[in-house]
Amino acid sequence: MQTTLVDLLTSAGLPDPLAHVIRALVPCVLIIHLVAVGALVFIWLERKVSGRIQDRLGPTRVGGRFGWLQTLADGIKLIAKEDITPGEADAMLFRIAPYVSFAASFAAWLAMPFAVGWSGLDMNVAVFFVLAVLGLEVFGVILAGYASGSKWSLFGAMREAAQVVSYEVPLGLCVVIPVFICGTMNLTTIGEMQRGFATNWLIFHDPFTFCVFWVYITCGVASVNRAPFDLAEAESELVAGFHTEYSGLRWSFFFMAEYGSMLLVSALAVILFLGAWHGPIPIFSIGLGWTDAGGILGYLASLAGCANLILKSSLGVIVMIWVRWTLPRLRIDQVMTTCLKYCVPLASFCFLGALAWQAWIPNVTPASLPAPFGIDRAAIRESWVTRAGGPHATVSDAQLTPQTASPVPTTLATQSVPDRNIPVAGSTAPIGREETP
Amino acid sequence: MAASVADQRVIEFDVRTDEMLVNMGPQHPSTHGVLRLVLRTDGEVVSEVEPHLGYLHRCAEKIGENLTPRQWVPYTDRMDYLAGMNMNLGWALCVEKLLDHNLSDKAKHLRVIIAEMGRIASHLVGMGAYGLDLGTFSPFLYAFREREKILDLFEEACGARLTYSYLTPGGATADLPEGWLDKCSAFLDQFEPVIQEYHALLTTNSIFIKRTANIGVMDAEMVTDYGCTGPVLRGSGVDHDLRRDGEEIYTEMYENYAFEVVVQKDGHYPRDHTYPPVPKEAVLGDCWHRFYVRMLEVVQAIDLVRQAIERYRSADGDWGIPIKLTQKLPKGEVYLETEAPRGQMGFYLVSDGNSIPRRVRARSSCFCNLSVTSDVCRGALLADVPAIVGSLDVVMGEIDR
Amino acid sequence: MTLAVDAIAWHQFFFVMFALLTCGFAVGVLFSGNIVRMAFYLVLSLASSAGLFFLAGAEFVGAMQLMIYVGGTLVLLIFGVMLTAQDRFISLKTPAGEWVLSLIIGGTLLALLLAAAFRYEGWQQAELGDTTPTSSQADTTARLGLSLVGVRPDKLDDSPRKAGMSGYLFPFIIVSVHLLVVLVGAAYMARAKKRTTTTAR
Amino acid sequence: MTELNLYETLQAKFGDQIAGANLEAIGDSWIEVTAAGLVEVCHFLKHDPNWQFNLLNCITVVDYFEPDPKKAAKAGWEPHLEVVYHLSSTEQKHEDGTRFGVVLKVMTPRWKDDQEGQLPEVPSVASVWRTADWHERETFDLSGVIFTGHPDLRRILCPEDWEGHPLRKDYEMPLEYHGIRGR
Repeated sequence: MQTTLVDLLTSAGLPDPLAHVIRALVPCVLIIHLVAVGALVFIWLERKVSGRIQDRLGPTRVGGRFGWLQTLADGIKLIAKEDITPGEADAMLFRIAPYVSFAASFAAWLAMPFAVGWSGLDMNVAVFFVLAVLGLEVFGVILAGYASGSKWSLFGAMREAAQVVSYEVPLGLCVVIPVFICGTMNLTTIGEMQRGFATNWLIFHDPFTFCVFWVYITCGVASVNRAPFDLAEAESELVAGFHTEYSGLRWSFFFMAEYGSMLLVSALAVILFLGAWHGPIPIFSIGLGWTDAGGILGYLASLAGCANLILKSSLGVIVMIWVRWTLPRLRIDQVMTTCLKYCVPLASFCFLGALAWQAWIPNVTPASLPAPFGIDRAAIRESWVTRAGGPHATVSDAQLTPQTASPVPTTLATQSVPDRNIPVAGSTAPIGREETP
Repeated sequence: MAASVADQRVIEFDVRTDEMLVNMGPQHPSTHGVLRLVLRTDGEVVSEVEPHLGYLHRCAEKIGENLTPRQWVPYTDRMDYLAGMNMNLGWALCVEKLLDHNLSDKAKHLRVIIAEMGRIASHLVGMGAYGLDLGTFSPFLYAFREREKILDLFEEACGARLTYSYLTPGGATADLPEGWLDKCSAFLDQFEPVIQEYHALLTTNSIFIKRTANIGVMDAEMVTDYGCTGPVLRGSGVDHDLRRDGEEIYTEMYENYAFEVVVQKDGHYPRDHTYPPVPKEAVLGDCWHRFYVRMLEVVQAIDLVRQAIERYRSADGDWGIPIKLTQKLPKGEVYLETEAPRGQMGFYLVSDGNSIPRRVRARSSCFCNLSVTSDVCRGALLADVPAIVGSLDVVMGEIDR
Repeated sequence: MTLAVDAIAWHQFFFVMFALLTCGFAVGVLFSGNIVRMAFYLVLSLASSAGLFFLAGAEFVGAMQLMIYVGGTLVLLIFGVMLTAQDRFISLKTPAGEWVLSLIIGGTLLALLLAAAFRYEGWQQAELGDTTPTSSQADTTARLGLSLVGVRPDKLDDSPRKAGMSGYLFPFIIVSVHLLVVLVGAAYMARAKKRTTTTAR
Repeated sequence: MTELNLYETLQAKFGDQIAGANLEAIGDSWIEVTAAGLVEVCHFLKHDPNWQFNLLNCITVVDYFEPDPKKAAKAGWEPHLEVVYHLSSTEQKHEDGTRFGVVLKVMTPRWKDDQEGQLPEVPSVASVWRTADWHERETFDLSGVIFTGHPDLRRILCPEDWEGHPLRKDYEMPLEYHGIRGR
């Protein structure tokens, strides 16, 4: 029986409610650090990369050789700056808007796994939850634009809302394809399904997923308001769009929300298409065999997986920065036409294509490699139909859910993830709720 | 629980979108200067554009009525502050035409070198600023990196980087220093391949084409009717360039130079350099063509400077000693236009016999180019207005004088 | 050193918090004058009701509530509010007479609901003990997906011929077609009528 | 194609509307047109196939006025305003390809029937060239000449509520403008 964190704490003499609170706080603090430090690093990275693109150096002096403390200095300046509320503004909404925007972009991180078991809340509907919460971020922007009271911010807010709402459609379509290929919406399972060599990644699964990956990137960039789609703060026309009137800490919250959701979109892309925490060459799982050995080795393998994921999503963010500093901005109606006339049809065509591919050419990935969980995708699909169809289901419910390979409770192992029993393959467990220990 | 809105009749069934008077304030100060556009729009479609001028009005013409021509030279290069040299050249030629003062060949070739280098610098700013208007920041910095090298060369020649007062009536204030010509041709050699980068960055960039092709289209008749000149005129296919069909005193500077006017004649541009082809969406007279004419004029200017450098080396005579500060002007009047980077810059000098002229008038090219905005931007989208005004490449210093 | 109360019933604590938030903001919608604030309180109220769903372990329905209600309907609502509000902060005053009427109707409805609720014996003796959160790993989505597609997973052991048939496919299709018709109608009514553009001079 | 035969054709066509010319002046020669006939002459010059002056380069007003009486005596002309129109063509050129331009002048008294403050009036050519719209507004703004028939004559460079016309020789800078000290 795994010793959960709560038992550890209570055995150390802490009162039970305090232990629960601490257990809940651990993932939150870690995720806040990821988003905050991520924003800090990416703002510095953006200035460096844009400098390189424009044949100049970017910050070099603040805090050491490459000016890496520049963003911290900006942060402190922003905190020290006065938070002005314009006269005509609707004070209450004006103050709440940045927090709504930041909360939405931060909450989506709750469901993002960094390694098997390393996720805030290993939800069964993780992808759906992330998309739902991503949609909330547009509220912060609409309220900001509206409450600032100025004509310009209203323009910015209207454009932004129209764009983000219309880009959720193709985004949803693109995300559905990896979901039905892996048969589940649980990000950890999707990640685990891409174990093994790079050829096992979903992007190489079939030509349609490859094409839909690029459609996803375009829609992701558009729904996060970056690069050629950053209509909201089109300087030349609308001064600075919805956050013209903001200053100081409130403005930095919008900035953090933007970088947080930028990292989120690219992390989702990595998990869904680019083999989440698996490196191109599976050193840890097959080469050294650490992932399945428990204890410290399993922990190190998960750590390497987490580094893998963060590295890949940072590369995604760098590509977004690179695109931003080279391409001019699209007009609002061109943004809408790209969404409705190019992204949606393309995404739906790839959806049908992937569906057809999945139905007629299952299991193209080389069988030689140990498919994840010892069950290959075909088995999972049959289980859907056969189990539903009649009592003689071959694969029990429990097997469907992801096994945590490493039994040792890592700090992030969440209490809410029940201790899944690892049934011997093939044993039929009764249908319905599996017994909790 | 029916909430009673102030008056039921106010909200008619058909939701009436009332037009907003939106004030698109001063664009980036570094590029267009203090231009204010009042737009009447109902959200996205602009139904009326009204440019407001006069923020940079210094009444240089009134001051011209109290100074001798040579003293007024510094006022001319503060008009189009991005192409100071070409403004000085225009005023110098105007005074020389009145005085009937002809220059040695060497002075003429010196003026061609300086004027065409000024054109390159000015077009670089025009290109970079246009990128800014469309939202991309990098071309601006690439453009200024090259422009800085030209400003260094000008600083060596006349000591100033923006307001030169170098070409004065009678010639130039100083000869070109030693080794200046070699540095200049070295700059040109390394600059020519860089232009391909700008083409890749902007001209052939599909989003740039989407934002500029077939937008702000002006046919030849409308362009001449509004008095637009320079790249705006040639962008609409009118074959008119004062370096070839200008005044006698101006065209003899460019005599037996091999150069073709950059204008699209029956479908294609003069083609002795590798240029990107015209995209199929681009219509003659739209923003893209105006931008493309400027880019080709930079290449044309490079050729002119190279020819001028050889001629300057072998030419004889002095570099043009300026006329006396209080030179007596004959009674009479003279009007002369030169091909400045942004259009035809005209100077009108009326004198009644003493050294201070009776009236000095500067005809600004951007003044007429800007006057076309209210007609072109009617019905355009909000995001197209900066694209159209950016393609006219106006400088407020010259418009407001 | 254990606190006086040994274990805070987390489940109850969060349940009450979310319930209070939902009702609080719902009342906020009633009482606030400014129309934009009303819309914002509605957003918060529905979001906290989504929290209730998550608390009950039904993540799929919770995410659905977030995405469809808060992310979809309320974005349109706020769009509508912003587009039509003549002067930005139009404030709606409800006269006193209508307060009384609404209180009466609301009161009767509440009384009715409460009476019906407490007659259901399941709630009479809700013992405090059952505080373990329902496992969030029950594969809620698979069963929901199947029933939407027309297979009834909970009726699998019926007679073989009818095993698992008569899912919710038919009603689901009817509802979506109905929604499509409504949307097309709304788009048609709101189409921009050709206005003669005012010639400038 | 020279100024001479242009002057002759104009005289033949318009007779007394053309009030004279100075073809041998130092610098540019000009043709004087009466205010009444200005619009027809301009219309003819623009639309006539063998002249085609389709570019109105610039409109200027030169103020012939000498403040101190001593110099005024020997100035040789009595005070008046000259409205100067510079035209050129993108089609027609001289034989040697150089610019073929013409200068039209309209002489007007400094003040309308000599009352101080009544601005002189000249018919507007905005109907012929649309560029005249802004040029005439600027000339009105700086030199104080009213162009009758102009679609929207108001100040373009100076602020709307500015008094006086700066380019007049007898112009006095106001002491203060909205609290800003003038002199």
